Amino acid sequence: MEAMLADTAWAVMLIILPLAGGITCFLWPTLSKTLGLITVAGVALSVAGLGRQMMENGVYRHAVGGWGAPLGIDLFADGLSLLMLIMTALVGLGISFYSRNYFKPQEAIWFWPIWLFLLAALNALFLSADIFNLYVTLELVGLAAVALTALTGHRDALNGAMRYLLAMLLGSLAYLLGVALLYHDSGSVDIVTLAEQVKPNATVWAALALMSAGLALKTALFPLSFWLPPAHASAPAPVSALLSALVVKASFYILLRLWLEIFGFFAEGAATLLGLLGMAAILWGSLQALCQTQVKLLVAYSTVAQIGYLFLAFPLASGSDSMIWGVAVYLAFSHALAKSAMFLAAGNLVRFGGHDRIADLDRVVQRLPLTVSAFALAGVSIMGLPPSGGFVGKWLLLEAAMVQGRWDLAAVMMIGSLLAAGYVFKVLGYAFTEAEVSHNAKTVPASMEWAALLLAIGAILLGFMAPEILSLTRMTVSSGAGGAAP
Amino acid sequence: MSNAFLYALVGVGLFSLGFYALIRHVHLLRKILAINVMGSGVFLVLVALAKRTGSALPDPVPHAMVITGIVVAVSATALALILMLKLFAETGQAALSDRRKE
Amino acid sequence: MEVITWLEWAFDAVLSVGLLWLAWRALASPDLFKAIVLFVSFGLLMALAWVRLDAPDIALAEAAIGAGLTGALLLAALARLRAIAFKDTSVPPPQFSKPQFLHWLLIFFLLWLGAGLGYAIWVLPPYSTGLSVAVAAHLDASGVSNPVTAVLLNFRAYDTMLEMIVLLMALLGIWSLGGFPPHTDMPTGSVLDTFSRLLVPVFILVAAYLLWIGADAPGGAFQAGSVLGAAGVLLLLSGWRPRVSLTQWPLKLALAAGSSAFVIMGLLTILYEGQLLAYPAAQAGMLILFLESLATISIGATLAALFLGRSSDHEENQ
Amino acid sequence: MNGSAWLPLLVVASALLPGLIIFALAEEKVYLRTALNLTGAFSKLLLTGWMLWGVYHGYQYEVSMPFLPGLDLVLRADALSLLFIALSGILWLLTTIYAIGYLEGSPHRSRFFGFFSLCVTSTAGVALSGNLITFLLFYELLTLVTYPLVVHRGTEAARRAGQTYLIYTVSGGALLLLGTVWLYTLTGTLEFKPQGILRNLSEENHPALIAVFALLIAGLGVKAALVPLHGWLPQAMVAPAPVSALLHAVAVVKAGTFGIVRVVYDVFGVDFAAELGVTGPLALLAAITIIYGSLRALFQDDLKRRLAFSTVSQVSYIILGVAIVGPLATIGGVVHLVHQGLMKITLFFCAGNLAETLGIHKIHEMNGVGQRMPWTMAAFTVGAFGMIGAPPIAGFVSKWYLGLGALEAGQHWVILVLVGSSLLNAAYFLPVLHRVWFRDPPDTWPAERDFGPKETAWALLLPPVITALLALLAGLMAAAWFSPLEWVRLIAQREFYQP
Amino acid sequence: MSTLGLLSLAVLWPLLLVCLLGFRTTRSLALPLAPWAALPALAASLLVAPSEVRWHISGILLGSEIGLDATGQVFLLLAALLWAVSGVYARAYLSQSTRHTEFYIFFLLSMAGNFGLIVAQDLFGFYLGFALMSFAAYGLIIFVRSTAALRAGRIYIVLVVAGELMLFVALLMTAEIADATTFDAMRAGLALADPGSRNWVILLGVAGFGIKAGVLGLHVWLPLAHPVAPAPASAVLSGTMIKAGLLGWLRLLPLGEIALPGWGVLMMMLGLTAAFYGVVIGLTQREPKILLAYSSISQMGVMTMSLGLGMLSPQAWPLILPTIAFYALHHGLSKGALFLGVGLSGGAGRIQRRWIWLGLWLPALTLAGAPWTSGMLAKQLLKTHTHDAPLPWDSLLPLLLSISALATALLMLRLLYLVRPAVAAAPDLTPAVGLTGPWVVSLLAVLLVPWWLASDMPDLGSVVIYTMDSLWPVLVALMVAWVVLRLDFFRTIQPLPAGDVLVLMGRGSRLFYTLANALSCFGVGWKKWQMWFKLRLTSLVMAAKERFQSMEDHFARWEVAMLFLVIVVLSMGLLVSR
Repeated sequence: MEAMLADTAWAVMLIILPLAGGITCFLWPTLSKTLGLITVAGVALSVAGLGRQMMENGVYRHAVGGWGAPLGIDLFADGLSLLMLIMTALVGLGISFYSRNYFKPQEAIWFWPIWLFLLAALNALFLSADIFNLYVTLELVGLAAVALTALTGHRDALNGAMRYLLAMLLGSLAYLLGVALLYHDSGSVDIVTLAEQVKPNATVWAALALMSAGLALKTALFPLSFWLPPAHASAPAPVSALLSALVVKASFYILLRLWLEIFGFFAEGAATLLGLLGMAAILWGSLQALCQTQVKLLVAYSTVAQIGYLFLAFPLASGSDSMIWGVAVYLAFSHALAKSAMFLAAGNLVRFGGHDRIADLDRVVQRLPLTVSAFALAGVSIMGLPPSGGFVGKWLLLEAAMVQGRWDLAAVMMIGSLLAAGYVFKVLGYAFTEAEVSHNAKTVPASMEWAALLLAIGAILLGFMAPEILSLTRMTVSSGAGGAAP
Repeated sequence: MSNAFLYALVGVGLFSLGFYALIRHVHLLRKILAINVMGSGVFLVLVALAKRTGSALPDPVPHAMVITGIVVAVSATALALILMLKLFAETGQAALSDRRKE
Repeated sequence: MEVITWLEWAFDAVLSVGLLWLAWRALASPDLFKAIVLFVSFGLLMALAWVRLDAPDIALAEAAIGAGLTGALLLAALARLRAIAFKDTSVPPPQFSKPQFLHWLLIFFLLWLGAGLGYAIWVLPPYSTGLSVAVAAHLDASGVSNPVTAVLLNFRAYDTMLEMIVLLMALLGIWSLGGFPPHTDMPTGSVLDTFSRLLVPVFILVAAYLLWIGADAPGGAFQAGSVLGAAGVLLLLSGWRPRVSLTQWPLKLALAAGSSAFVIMGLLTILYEGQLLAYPAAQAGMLILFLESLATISIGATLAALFLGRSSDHEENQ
Repeated sequence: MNGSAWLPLLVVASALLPGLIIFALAEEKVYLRTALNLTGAFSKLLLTGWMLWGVYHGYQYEVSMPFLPGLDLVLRADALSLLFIALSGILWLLTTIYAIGYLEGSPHRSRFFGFFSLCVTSTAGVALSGNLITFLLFYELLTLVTYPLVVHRGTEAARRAGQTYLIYTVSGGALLLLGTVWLYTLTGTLEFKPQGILRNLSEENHPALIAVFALLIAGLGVKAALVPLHGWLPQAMVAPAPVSALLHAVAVVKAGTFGIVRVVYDVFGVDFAAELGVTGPLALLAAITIIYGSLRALFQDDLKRRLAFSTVSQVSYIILGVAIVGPLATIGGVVHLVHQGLMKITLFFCAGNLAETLGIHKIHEMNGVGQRMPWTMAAFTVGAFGMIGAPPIAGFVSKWYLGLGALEAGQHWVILVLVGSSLLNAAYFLPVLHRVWFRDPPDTWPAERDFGPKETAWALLLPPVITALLALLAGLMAAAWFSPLEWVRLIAQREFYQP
Repeated sequence: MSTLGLLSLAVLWPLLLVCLLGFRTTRSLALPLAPWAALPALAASLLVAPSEVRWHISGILLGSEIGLDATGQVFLLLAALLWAVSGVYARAYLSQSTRHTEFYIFFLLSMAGNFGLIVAQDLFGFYLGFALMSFAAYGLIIFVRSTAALRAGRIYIVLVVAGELMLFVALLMTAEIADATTFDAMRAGLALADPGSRNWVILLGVAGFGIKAGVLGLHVWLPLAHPVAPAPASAVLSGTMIKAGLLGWLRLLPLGEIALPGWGVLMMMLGLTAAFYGVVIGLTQREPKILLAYSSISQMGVMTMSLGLGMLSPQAWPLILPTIAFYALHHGLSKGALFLGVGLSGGAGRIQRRWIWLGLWLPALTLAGAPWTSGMLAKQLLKTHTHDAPLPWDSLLPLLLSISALATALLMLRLLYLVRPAVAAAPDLTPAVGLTGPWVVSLLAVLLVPWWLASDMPDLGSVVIYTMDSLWPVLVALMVAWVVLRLDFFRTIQPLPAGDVLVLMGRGSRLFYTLANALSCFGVGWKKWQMWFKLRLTSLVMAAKERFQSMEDHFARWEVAMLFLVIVVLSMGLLVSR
């Protein structure tokens, strides 16, 4: 059993399993609910298997079709991608558990297949080492996300979905043009070979500009974040959790991978630009979140702000070693857990109250204690207060900023966390109010509340597992294939 | 050999033209058209530059990429059209509503 | 390298100008119907361009899917748009969005972008073999002789698998939104009826031929599938509706055939070969053909199903 | 390192466990909740006693857990932390008893006691933290956990008070975080060592160290209610009495001052801080707070707001004692930490009793309340005289040492501050006492609840009387071996001024 | 019973009674015992032989010393006698009042404080006793609850708090200089200290204790407090509490160790002016208790003068100290008797009023220093020590002393005139035996105790008794009184308002009040401004929110966003290329 477990290609299972699950759910919609959960659990197990495998023999590499890198497509998993996979699996589990009884039957039959295809696409994306393959996975992720956003068919859901689709298509086309330029400049689409052959010349600069802009548009970096709030706020709760926690991180991960391997060495100017936009995102997102009167819009704008934190890693990385990427991924992980918990909690609030106006969140603390504590714990991680993962991420970013003397970044981070406290407690403040229950409260099934709470607790516990996770992120190609880095 | 660059430049032209139309036009159908034109432009760049192999046979990999691209483009267009129709049925106009509903 | 004669130069120049002009007209024409027709003609011109660039496979795909099918989709959408529009008096959206000063700024920036990209392409080395050498080297091991099919179905089979999923996903998305709104079918004229009756078998024959020839010459799953899809569309447009029982199991199986074939093939190759989608050298050609045929069926079914109104089983669960 | 090194963890757990269980308890399970609370309080006292005995005999209790690469969470029990733990232990027990009586029949008690125990957990954590990162963790936890207590009433005023409380404390926490990270980048370690860790740093990053000091003090100053940052304290008085008693007399305010003591002594080292020239401005700031707090208290008509402003000024005695470099002043400052806790909590308990039994909130309603509630008012009088610094009560002892320390350090202006503040204390406490004892009571009280023969419920009467007695004993028995003064002398001699 | 036990019992017994009075159940048991609370102290003063033995008790604050030295014994005797007599007197005096428990609580607390500070030999015990006595006396002063009483109480408490703080600083500086807490060590340390800080200590000490001792300028509370306090309270207040200030001087100031010429002259001048000033203001008074208050101020002036003498000639200090103690005893007893007597006078029966009036003659004469009375003895003792004063004073002082004796005699006659039997001031007061008994005992004490004490005073024997020297002031005073009675012009003089200097201070306090309400109106202004600012802030925030909202809408428009995308691509490309 041990041997069989050790050598099965867990990475491939990560992709094949959800695809198979998706197709079977499409064919037999009646059992899609149980089948979906089983598939996601299977995915989680295979991520664990892959993790154990990588612990022993370091970076994982799999040549699809047996043709090897430049010609065929390679699957590649190092510390960063493993962390993203774990994140996807965990958040996926939480969301699947939540949406078992969130959707109406006629919505559920479409939700599960599309969600499983999305999961497969995400896993493929985090494992892929080929930029054209990344385009296809990115496209699949985008289409699935749009389909899910528009699932309810309400007016603003459709509007948000349409706006999201156009932005997504535009981003993909820009990215594809960049791929084309890169391919025709260095003759290969595989990241490893590209890393060796790319020399800074006009074509590569154009490719970098196009790809970064495309991916930034898909990650909703500040000036290009126009599509995120309406899409995430109007989508059904589990879908908006999916979007904020995973889909947005996918395009960020690709940008990070490109920067780490190919562009990082000669793109200081672009890195500072991304840093600037990141800072603007933190301030703008937080201020907008403060002005919102609806919970889901507030949480959506908070995503725009927190993404700004991730982009701060770019200016810092150009200075020091690649440790900063580990921090960025760690921050992405903690934000994913916290934000998905927040959106699920917001979903509970909307279902219970029938509306999500913050001012009328009356007496919620008594009736939905678990949901409010989930929202609070997630808020703690978003604000970056100590016990949580968010704090550890913020601490490491701050430390890196101070070592490099980047006082502007430190100041923006501080203001960001203060504003974050502002909008989190704005919601919590109203939850304690005394007003009588004025609406027909629908009871919220316990499993939905527990899903949100478990994700939030995960975000907090992440803070205590920081040393192991950060040592994981150091296991990259540079650290050699043999043995996981200490 | 030089017509590869000619067509590549045409591709870039189409890309920019589509981009301009995507931004300027309000009607969603026109935007979808613009997206398709941009797609064709990118595919043109991909295939045109593939001709620079010096031998009669061009580089097949970009061709495969473009075929995949076309299929993806058609599925995206289909989804965009259905979204547009649903939006039109709901809001009575085939355009992105910018008003923020309080 | 033969010297390109000035005749080809003239043709290329005319073709390029034509392409740009057609695209511009399609995008700028005030009437939607005219825009769509111009777009279809632009698609055909693109097919011509692919031929000039020695890309016959793409030309076929472009003609069938790019011009044909997308055009049909657009026209169907426009028809439904007009049907709904008559019902309520929605105000037609303004042609161009305000404000004007933005307009000039945009043009300036786009020109700058175009110039920058043009320069980026211009500085590319005139000769670069890219992966063509590697493909040629492994062509015989791939089980097919047409390099494009080899890349599509063997070297980068993983991309194609994902692409099939994309197609299925798009369909799922459309059906989750209730599919194309039902179109009040006009009584089909006798000409269309007899014409479609005649043409459908020819379509099927052509599709089969394309599928078979794909191994050695331009053709292959996608082109065959799109021809099959076109046949389906023609039938649907001429008022034919599949029997309800047909839209149950068989349709869904057909739709999922291509992607599940790839998935099952992936599982098998993992178990036996240890590498995802690594066909055993001997049966590579046979396996590719099997995959291609199933892919053709599902592509055809999917492209046709796009036109099918609300999917039948969808109604049962209502 | 014998003896169970796990004691610090047990102390923190003894407060955490009941809290978590209480959260899950239904509202009507009163007895189980009371039992849990009391067992938690008693077990904490026992463990503290055990550790006191242990530390007295030189044992070392330390437990650590990896938290950040290169930084661990460390819980260490040294003499200073035990002083604070003992104080919070005793007062938690009394306040729990008081809260049980006070909140009889009011809604959300499970939630209240849950957060109450969590608040004590974080105070214990603050006290026992062995390095600045652990301190920061529990310090921020304290903010989070006290917010629901401040807004417990749920009224609009409570919400607004909670809002201001958050704005102050969260921004304070942010400053503290900034300072800590900067310090970490400068020194590479955040451990609390008796003579501080900054001695060997080279010359040129002295200005950076001064800036770090300013950040840390600003961060801690919010909770220690130094002048510009004290705005939240009077507004947080809208919270129920046990909250304002334990939180604003012991837990929150003391956490800030305790932090400042740690920073000045165990991070910078008091001589190095003097060398840097930061202790002078700190002393000045503390003096300004003392005078300002008392002045503002003079004009408050609401009893709890007057007590709050008096807390603002009294707490700065501790900082003044710490800022005056010298063993005697330190002893005065640190012992005032305990004395002020005892006296102030008595006053808040009495204020709570008045509000609960007679519905009195304003001072002008307090005429002749001495006849109606003699024992509560006796405790109030003891507390008030203690605040003024009249001899038999503990306040005198700490003021005496502060004075001696100031003279010994040659800072004569401190005497003026002490005298001025005592005058102001008298000016705002004596009229209240006069009104209580020498004015005749109105015929009906605003919201009188009769408790039969005794003036108020046992649970409400016992705690203030006990704390008043403790304050009296801490004053009278100051020279005895078990008094807080002796323990602070041990701290000063063992930790702050090692030869 | 060991001396330590007796001494501590003297202090603890009243405190125990207070506790018992506190509990409702044990109140009935403690009430009858309360008047006799001073007996243990009386026994202690009589039985305990004064000695240098000190007992260290770590129980009081930071460890204090208890012991009874010679001066301590005299003060203890005086205090015990007065507290005992007025305790019993109060029992009858308050028999019909309902709040006697409240009175006894404060009475016993100040009694305990008084005994405590006498017995304490170190600064903690002393300061504790002093504070307890001062704060408890407030309860006695405002017992009547009249507006005058409350005003007197307010002024008293302000001065007491000021005094406490001055004392706190003085003791603090001495403890720091001498690095010790017992008085003897402190005095020695102070003597060796540098003049700068020593002057500070002396100034604060003199002022701090001066408030209690009624030094000129700080005496304003005395004439206000005495008339309003119940008779036994004012007797004790004037008799022993004021002496506590004097005892404080004796303990704190480094008398006898070093010569303090400057301070000496100052104290002498203060003393003398107070002596005459008190009499002049006292004469104009119509209220007997205010008159007695002013007489106390003048007598305390004499003691301050003798203290100044001690400062000038330290070598004579061992002799001057007992004289001051004796003088304090004499003044305390007679003043106490006078106050109790005045409390009795004006009663219903005419014959009884005559007897009481005659009885009052005795303390009045002793106070005036008539021959064969303790007053004469005290003044003579003082005169003998004026010889070794420095040059200008050795001749001037005896003369001034006799003039002050004359003045006091005049004052006493004025008093007797005011309390003459013809006036029936308090018709409802029937002087029962409960009142007259303790008064008579106090009269006997005035007669006998000083002599008994004088017999075992070591250097008393050497004093030559000049009967003539002490007679002429009384005779002259009688003549002057007779002449004035004849001219009868006294009735026209309007009495100066009690607490004369206070009138000036009144204006000062008005200033303080204006300052206070200026501050308050500033406060109100501040609050108004704050409200305005908050309003402004919220409207600003709302406007900012609208701006943000519209900007966000604007940014979210498709065209603008796409423009941003193009700009980002271009800038990215440009930035990289550099």
